[in-house]
Amino acid sequence: MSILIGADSRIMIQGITGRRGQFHTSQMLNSGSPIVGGTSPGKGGEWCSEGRLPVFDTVKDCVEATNADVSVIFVPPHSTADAILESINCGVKTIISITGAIPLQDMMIIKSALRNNDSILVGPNSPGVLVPGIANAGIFPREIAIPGNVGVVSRSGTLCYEVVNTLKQEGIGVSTAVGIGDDPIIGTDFSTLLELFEADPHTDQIVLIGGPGGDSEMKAATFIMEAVTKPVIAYVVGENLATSILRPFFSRSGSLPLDTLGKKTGALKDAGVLMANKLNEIPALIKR
Amino acid sequence: MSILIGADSRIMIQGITGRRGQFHTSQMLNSGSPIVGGTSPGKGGEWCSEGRLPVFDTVKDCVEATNADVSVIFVPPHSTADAILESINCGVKTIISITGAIPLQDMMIIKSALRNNDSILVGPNSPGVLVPGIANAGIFPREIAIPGNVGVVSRSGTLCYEVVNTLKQEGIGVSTAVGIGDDPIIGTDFSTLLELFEADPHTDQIVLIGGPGGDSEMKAATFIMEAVTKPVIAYVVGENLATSILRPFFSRSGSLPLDTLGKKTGALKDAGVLMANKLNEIPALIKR
Amino acid sequence: MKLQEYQAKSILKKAGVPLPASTLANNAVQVKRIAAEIGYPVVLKAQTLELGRGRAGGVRIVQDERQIENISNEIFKLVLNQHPIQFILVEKAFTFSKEFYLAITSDMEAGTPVLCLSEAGGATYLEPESFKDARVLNRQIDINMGLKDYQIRELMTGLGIDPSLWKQIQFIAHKVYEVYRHFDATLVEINSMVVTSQNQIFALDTRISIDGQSLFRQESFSDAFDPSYFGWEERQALKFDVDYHSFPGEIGCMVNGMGLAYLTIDQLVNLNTMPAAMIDIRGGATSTSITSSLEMLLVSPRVKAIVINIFGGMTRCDEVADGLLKAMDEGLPKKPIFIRLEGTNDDSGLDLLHKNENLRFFSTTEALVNAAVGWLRGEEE
Amino acid sequence: MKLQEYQAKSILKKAGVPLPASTLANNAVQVKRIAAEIGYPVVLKAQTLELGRGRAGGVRIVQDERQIENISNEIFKLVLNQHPIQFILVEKAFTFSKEFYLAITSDMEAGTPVLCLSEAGGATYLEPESFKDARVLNRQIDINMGLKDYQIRELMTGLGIDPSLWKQIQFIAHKVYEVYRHFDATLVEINSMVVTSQNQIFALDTRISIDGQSLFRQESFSDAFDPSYFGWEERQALKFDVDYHSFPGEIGCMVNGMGLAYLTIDQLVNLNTMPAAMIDIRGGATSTSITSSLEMLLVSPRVKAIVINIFGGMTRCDEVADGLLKAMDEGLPKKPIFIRLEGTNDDSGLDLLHKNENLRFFSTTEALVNAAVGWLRGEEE
Repeated sequence: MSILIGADSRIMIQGITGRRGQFHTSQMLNSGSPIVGGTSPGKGGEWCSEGRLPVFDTVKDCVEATNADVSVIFVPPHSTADAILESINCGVKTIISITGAIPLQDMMIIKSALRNNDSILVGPNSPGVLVPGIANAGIFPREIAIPGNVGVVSRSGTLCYEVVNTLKQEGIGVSTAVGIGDDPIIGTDFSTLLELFEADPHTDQIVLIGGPGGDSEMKAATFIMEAVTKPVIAYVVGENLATSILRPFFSRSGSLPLDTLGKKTGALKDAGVLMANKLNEIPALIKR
Repeated sequence: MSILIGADSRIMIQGITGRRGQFHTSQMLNSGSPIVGGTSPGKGGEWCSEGRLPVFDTVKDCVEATNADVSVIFVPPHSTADAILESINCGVKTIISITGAIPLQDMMIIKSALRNNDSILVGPNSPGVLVPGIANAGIFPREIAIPGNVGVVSRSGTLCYEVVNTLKQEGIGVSTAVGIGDDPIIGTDFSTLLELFEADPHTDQIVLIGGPGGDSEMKAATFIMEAVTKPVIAYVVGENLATSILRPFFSRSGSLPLDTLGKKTGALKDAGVLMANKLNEIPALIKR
Repeated sequence: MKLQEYQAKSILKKAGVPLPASTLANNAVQVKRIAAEIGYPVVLKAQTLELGRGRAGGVRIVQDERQIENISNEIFKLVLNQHPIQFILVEKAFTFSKEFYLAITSDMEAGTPVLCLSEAGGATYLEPESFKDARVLNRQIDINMGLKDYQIRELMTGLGIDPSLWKQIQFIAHKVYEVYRHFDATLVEINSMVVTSQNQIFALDTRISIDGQSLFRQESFSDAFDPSYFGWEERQALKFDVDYHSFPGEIGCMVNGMGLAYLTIDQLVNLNTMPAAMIDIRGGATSTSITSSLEMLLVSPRVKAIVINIFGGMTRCDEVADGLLKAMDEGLPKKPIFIRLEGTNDDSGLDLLHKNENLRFFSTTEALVNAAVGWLRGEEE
Repeated sequence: MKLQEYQAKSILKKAGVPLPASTLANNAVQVKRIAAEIGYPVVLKAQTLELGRGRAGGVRIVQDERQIENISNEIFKLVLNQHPIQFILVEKAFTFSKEFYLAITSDMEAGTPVLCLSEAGGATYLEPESFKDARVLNRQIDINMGLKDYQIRELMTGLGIDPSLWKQIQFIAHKVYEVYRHFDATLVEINSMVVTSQNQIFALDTRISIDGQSLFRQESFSDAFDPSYFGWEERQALKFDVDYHSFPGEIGCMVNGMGLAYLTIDQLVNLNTMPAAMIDIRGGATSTSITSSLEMLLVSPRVKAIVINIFGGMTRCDEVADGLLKAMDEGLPKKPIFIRLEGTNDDSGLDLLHKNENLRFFSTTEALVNAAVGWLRGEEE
């Protein structure tokens, strides 16, 4: 039916009383997501979301009281590493960091901790995990997708919205949509999610949305070749910049790396992935 | 036949060209132990022990060339933590630190690393692991024990010598003798070794030699009660000091802690352990 | 964010890394005076964040005082990639027998620091880039465990470095790692470090890059960046926490998220058009930063039309609308604005905006970009 | 190895922990002058490594200068556990509403640092030990991960500490942990820290113990220990890396390893005898440290007979023999030496020794101790 979260998930919010935390918690609640409470250090004992959700000082207290097994993080970047480590330490299974721009060495500390624990971290800088009709654990806009059998995994959050929205216009439903985050260091890569989608009986096809920089699409291509039997449709944005008139201007900019462009499309094609050249080619590739 | 090391072990020595390393490597070789080489940073490529053993710069080189799976450490205390971490990193299964007096926080770093790896560390401040007739991985004096079916585990090195020597005088043989080290923080406690002895088909009885300080004998008692079916004979030195004329003088000395004395003997007795009040009572308890 | 060489050297010197004596100068007379203090021969090094200063003549060895002012003035006249040289680092010159490259870099995929060591080949003194031919050994470091002696040793033995140099290299590697950790660096590089005839190792060239995402706790670096490297837009962008990229086209773009940025540019490129600027307001932007972003596009003389492409998740469309209206109220030049506003709170956002006559609304990225490019072409004809 | 309170406070102050103003004095006139500078009321604190100074009258609050010299002199006359008070720490006295205990201790079984936090009860100002009645929350810290904010938060919420104090407690906890790590401490304790009427937290009493096994890299502490706490034997022992323990008996013992030490003492106690001294030469002792150890026993007036119990593993019996012979060659008082020498290289060791007429040889601990005690009793009769 879904990956990472499901109907029996118990979702908590770290930073539930902050401006963004409060707003998106209401959004999530309104879409029927199984939110059970949240944390805001110093405000333990209060209630929020019009008295519907209990607030705790620590993840430990929250997990003990609510049995939360998913945590969505809205705390500011300077305390996000601590919030993630706190959830790891409390055995929270799925940790989703909406917050991005975490210091890179904080992320290195977290990656090291994740290697020695069983938690999965989605993000940072993730839009969250959306299981249409069941739960929106993050900041996906309302009514952006309908339930179905297509798994969507994307580096970019906004592109993920574009894709699931495009699918909805064509009547195509989504099993789970996951934004893995577009920060330099992220907790979970394409391959891990492809593995989960491959194992999910309610996912029939997978849409992968990539972009420039890093080599996670290359690793995904290898993984698809070796271990994915379900059809994969990929859309890699920024790819045609490699040979475009803009190339010289991009290559001066450290934050728009182009060194792997072109290679990724090739590798994915070699792995048997169906490539969409434009956003609106995706529905046709799914319906083919 | 034995625990921790056996006839097919491949033993390397870290610090093989140092004064102590050299001397004890010869002793071990002379007793027929399967020593395959060692390390001495900066001396890689040389040979030692009259040209019988190759010297490497790093554990990595040594393991690649010799398939060593046991390492005995003789390097000085200030570089012992690094030597242990190097062996852990290279996947050496059994690491035996003869060196003692390692800074406590270095040991904390190692304990944390051990929690995330499969290596076993015996020591620091261990006399090593002795499998009579097969291997002496450490500094046990020559011909101190004969092969047999009694497992011996001791905190103190010299008391371990006393015990296996006493057993030999009475014709009792030893499957494996292990000194776990008498430093404040050690890699492997009594319980782990009791578990290994319990599982070893060639060990019929176990001798445990304890002392003052810490609570590892208490934990051993609990473990014996729960998980050890073989007869255990224990000798806890320093125990009768608790009520002796020396008590006031001991309690002033931080390094001779007395707070758990008496309790340990009681806990072991409650766990069904046969207590020896004197060293030379041990053989009779084994032969009973 | 790269530091200038002199900044990097000052940090490494304080950390205890052995470096040749050096002082910064901003004119030829200063260079001469400093050289006299340090003692000839000296190396003059143009201070720049651009690559290729060696090839351009920005690193010169000077043997005595006869030529020093001429050579200094030649260097001060250099312009690398539009950036004039403003400072020269005057440094004691060494004769040396052997060179090494040592760095702590960052492996983003694995999420670890990486120790790199190489016996650099060639004249790295004048051409720091040439080490690339040499064999480089790398090792991932567990950041929670820290850098360990044995890891350095593995690389030194792997390269066959003479054991008489190990202690010095180990010392330097630990100091480089400390700097990396302490200053939230993404790169701390010594290229090259050299061995003198007395078997002493010195770091000649060094580079440090700081993680921009850590600047909130690395406040000492907020001022460390050479202002000559930033235009008004870049400084504004830093201030309002948005990403700003400049291009040579005529369409100013504002989007939320790099994915939408790429998508929007892809569509422009498909129509053989270039943006003038790309501003990524990032997730959850405040109305202030949105106002400021639109202002930049409105005042930029190169920007003829504006494309705003928002698909709000964390970003709230009502806040976007609020920010846009404020910018349009400030009497800045009027420009046609092509906008697509979708996602979180889009209804209330569109309500706020829909009466504004400068705005033309679209519901997909494709329609949005097509319309803007069409308008621009009509305008240009 | 415990540091004196003033040493601990100096370290914590440098680390940034807020402490009341304080200065060390070694006579009543100094105390008065310092109190005038700091301003009354002041607390006078006897500097001692012994426990129970509060009960003994070693901590006194002084409201004004009238009584200060008298009270100082009373404190300087105190003798705690045979150690006279040589220094008084003169410290600004606080009024406070609330107290806490905060420490990083060491869990030897688990091999981790432990964060301890408690709302200390009672008059901890005068009686630091009384906090033991209060609830103490503990948390093991992974030393490679370091202390994290959330761990401190868990203890603060567990105790129900008011959130308005959290930031200050977190700051102090991190500083205490840094000191623990940086100085290889086994304990860094703040008992108590107090909250003033301005809601400011100050550390009143502090204790630090340093890991003796780390002194090779914590050289600043080699001199930090109060020499009045060590006799000649203890200083010799430190120098030659052996363990020395003093007892009120007449038999001087030298053994290798704590196990043999306990065994030997057990046997003595079984015969209702006490040692005069127990020297553990530890594994792999050099002949120098053995010579030095025997010298200590030979010159000690209390030692009438010497028991040497060696079962060599790392320790080589030939080296032991060599060291013993050197000590016996130095013209020191002759005493009967009962020796058991077994293990590594025992043959050559015994060869070296067997002609020496001061030595009596045994092959088991039991026979060895029986003979020595028998001789002593014969001597005493």
